[in-house]
Amino acid sequence: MGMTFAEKILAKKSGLSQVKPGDVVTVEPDRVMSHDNAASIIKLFKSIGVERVWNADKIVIILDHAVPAPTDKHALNHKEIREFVKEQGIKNFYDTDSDGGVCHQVFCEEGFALPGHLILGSDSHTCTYGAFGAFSTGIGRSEMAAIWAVGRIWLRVPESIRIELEGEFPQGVYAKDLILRIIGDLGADGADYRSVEFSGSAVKDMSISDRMTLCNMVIEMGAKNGVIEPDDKILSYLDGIAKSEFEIVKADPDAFYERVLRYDLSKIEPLVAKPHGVDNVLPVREVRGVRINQAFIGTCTNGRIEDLRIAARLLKGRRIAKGVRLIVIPASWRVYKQALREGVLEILIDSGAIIAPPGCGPCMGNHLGILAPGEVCISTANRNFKGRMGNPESEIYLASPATVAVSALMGFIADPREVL
Amino acid sequence: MEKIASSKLGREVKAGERVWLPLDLVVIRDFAGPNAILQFEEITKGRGKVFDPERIAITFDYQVPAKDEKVANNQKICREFAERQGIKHFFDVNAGIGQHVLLERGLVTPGSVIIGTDSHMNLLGAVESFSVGVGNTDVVAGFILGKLWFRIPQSVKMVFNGRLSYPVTSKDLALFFVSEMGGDGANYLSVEFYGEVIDSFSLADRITLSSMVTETSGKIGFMVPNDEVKAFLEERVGKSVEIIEADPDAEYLEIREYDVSGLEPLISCPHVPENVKKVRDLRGVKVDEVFIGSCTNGRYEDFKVAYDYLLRVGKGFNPRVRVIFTPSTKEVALRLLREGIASAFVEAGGVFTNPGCSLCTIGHHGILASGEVLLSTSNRNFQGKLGRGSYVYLSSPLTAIASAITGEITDPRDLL
Amino acid sequence: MALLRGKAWVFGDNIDTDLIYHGKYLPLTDPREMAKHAMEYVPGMEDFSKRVSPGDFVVAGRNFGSGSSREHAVLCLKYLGVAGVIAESISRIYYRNAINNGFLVLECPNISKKVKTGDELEVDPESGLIRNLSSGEELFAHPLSGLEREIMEKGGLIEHIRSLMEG
Amino acid sequence: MRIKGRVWKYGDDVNTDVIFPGKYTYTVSDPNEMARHALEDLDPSFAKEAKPGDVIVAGKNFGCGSSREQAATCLKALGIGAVIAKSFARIFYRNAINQGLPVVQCSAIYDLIDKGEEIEIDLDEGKIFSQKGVFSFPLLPEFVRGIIEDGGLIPHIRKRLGKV
Repeated sequence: MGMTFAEKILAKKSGLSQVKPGDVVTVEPDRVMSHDNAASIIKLFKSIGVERVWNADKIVIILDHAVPAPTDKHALNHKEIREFVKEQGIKNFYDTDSDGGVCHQVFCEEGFALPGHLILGSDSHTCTYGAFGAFSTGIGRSEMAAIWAVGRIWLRVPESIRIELEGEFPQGVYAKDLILRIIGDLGADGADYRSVEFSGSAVKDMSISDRMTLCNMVIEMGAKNGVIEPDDKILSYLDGIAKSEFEIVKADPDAFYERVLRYDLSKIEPLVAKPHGVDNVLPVREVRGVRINQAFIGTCTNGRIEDLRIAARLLKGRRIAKGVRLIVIPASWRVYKQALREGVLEILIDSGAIIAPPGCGPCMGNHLGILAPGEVCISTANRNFKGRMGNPESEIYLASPATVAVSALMGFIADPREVL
Repeated sequence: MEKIASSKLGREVKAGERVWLPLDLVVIRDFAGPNAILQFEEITKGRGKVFDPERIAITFDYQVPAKDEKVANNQKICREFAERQGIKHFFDVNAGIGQHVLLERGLVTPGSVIIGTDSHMNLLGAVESFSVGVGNTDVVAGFILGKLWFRIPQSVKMVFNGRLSYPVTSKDLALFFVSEMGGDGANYLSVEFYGEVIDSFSLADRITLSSMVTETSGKIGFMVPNDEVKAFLEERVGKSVEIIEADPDAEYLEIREYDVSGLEPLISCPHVPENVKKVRDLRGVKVDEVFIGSCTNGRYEDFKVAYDYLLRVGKGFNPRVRVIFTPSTKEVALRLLREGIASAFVEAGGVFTNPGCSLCTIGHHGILASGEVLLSTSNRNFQGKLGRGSYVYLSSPLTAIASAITGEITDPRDLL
Repeated sequence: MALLRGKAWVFGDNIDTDLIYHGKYLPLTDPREMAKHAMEYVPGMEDFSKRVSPGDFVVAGRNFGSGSSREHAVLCLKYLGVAGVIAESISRIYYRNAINNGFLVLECPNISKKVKTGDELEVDPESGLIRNLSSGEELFAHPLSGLEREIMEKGGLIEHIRSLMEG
Repeated sequence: MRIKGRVWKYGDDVNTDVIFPGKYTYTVSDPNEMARHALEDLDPSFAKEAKPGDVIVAGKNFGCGSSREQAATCLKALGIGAVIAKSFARIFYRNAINQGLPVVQCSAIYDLIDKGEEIEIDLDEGKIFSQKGVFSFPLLPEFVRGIIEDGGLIPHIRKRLGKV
């Protein structure tokens, strides 16, 4: 009997010839990733009583949640992490200087996200690395501390869902709209515990950035991981930057899927997720005219150069609406430098935007653009939960960079096709 | 000082008098502004109008974009107030440091009287504006009455002759001034700066010096604009401006003259600005973070001089050091981007942030952990200001950039 | 203005606004909340707000209140019940803010050397006479000027404006 | 292991931001203080009034969102006995177990039980006892119950490594 991607990789990593959904396997990850929460993982790790981490080369730490530190507590966290990586010889450490950025973006740019690798991260959006054919998923702090100590974790083999994508996006429609459509259809728990495989001819045409946007958001429908079979595009991207060897793992053609869904990209239109649920999805045209106070372009979902270019194209030579703050945070310093070289940052600042240093920014309410009660933000991030951006009485709409940029221009939620 | 007050009141005013002066501009920021608004609303029972919406300005620079819910709410209070009162001089979180924005937008002229909720309002003395930092209660009085009580300060005259030689900058002179005066040496005094050195100073140099008058508790530090500064003002204001010159027989509490040709790079050590030493005497002190920016050293020229130095030395930053650059305003940021300066800082390993007060206020862009050391081009190094248990040194952008390259406090002459 | 009596808390020179009231608490708007953080950053005085009693005086060396224009640095002491600050010199913005909030500030040469923490002081704000009841020594502060006293007696600048508006 | 307490009832998709807001994740680390913010943005009365042993009964997809373990830690610190939900988001599920907070998947009870009712859960038998009847739920695997009984993953590993 054929195996899905998840079954195959979990069988391989646990040394079994066959596994099925529901089985529990014990595996050693190829790589683990943590961000600022490494500080508390360090404390938990120390409480276990083990002196050295299981494998310093397999641990990656990238500071991004509150950088540069906005308070002395954040500063202390960072300092403790710096001391720990030094003491343990963890070389894969990205500090708050201009080598870093949002952990998932940096992890991929630096060639840690590799086909056939099993990667665990103490962040829910670790699932992003599926864009490179990795099995990657988020875990909690205690569990990460346990892996640092013993190098192993138990995982339940998930059921799998396949999503086949065909057709081409109409103008003004992007991967973000597609993943919002899918989450809207399946619901916030529609893929709970599942492995989601994206396939079909349209996937081949997608940029790596788009693939990352898709895999990044599978957690918003509860999925354990999302994955796209690596192709030449991925292999040539990894050529020269891959941090270690890898072997592509593919699903068998006769694997069993709990569900198979098909989407025709030409039928997708610009969408938003309304407050306070990611699956609360509506066409942009149905919420057109909702006044906004803030627009945010950035995060691990949509902070890449492709996203900034889309915004710059729409905003070039124009001014954002009075009364709107547009905050743009490139996902990494690599993206920042690229945008700087291309003149993208200049165009954005000219239009009235604020460019903040790469990191998570206001995405989970830490700093750099927190909302006041009653304020509305349209954001390219991945969550619009109540209070997510720091204030329970504010509202967050999620959309593509194009929809966010156009809304900033208008001062209210607007469809990007209006100005294209 | 007496001349400005006299011209405002149409009679001769002498130092020591308490007078109510009419205000040309009342400025609030995201810091203390909301308190003033709430007080204003309470006194006027929510129905009051400000004395003149054209003479009020609102700037956001303290923790921009909003760092937390309270800041977000405070900014919202200001935005709604601006809307309600029809305040046109409103600058949101993308504009930059208030005083600098006002200067760039042509809202400051010689002889104007300005109050604002920022202790470094007085840096506008660099263009002969009598601008002072006040608390929110004073602002409420300003909102309602359009005037405020002042004790006309006595004046001291500082004459700096000679020539500063590269890499000694106006910041080193400012630190020299602070150490000569002491932390309260100019308390309640107006300081007038003269001499060859001042004449040669650019606007940026002047701002650096005048902003540090606050650190001697001085009320204001005036400099008579030279042709370059006058041209800048006229371009920005859009009409000719009149320079004020003190009378030859004006009375000064004290006149001090210095030849500062031999001045060396200076540094202020924790935890008070007046604790000034020679940079070379502190060589080797390890730094964890370097900050270039603030209302004192956040102008284009401050970054340009650091950039030129960086190119000349031809090395990146020490990887152990976090180096943070914050332009004072959007205008400065754009120029740094266009000229490739921002890019060079980032390529060298630095962090380039959005305009604002950044690492000069608690709550943004690189607060320190206990035991860490910051070398900053800002104006204050009070204990714990930027993180409990941390140490802050103050220096010029050149000393800062040299130290960012080596990872320890470095005299900028050492790498040339 | 009546005679005041209270215990002295003696601080050194350059007690800046971050030591009196740290910048990170600036978003607070309730003065009773502010009071809890008064002097928190002065080493060894982290729990000042718990130890001080209403009517006590803050005594300091030179340059008290230098730094920020934050009015919180006045309000936190005022709402803690501190009767006033007597320092060898007081930074100008702090001085203004105090007067504007009806909070007593006096400048008195050598006070920080002549008074020990715990000494009982009797202060006459009108004349500036300060009696150290514990040592028996008398000190003279600069008395407040007419305009400042007027504002103080009204209870602060806001009340002063109110009376101007009504009058 | 048996748990007895009153019911707090909530709906579907109770996410990690309403259980423990992101703004506290790096600034609040003391368990007692964490407990005070539990469910703050959903039900401010919860943290004030919940008593040790009380049980949360929720709809589907409890704990969706972030991987922040504090979402489980804050409930544990408050003394919450268990969370019963129609379904759990997977990272929360793991985090809860790793914190020694029992998680019980049971749909049948949701429509029948009301806020404030007393219930008793027997983790080893897979049963919930209430005035409305007895409900069964699938037993957790034995090694998972072992983690919960040891008080969470860290104590469990310490025990296994002989570091207790």
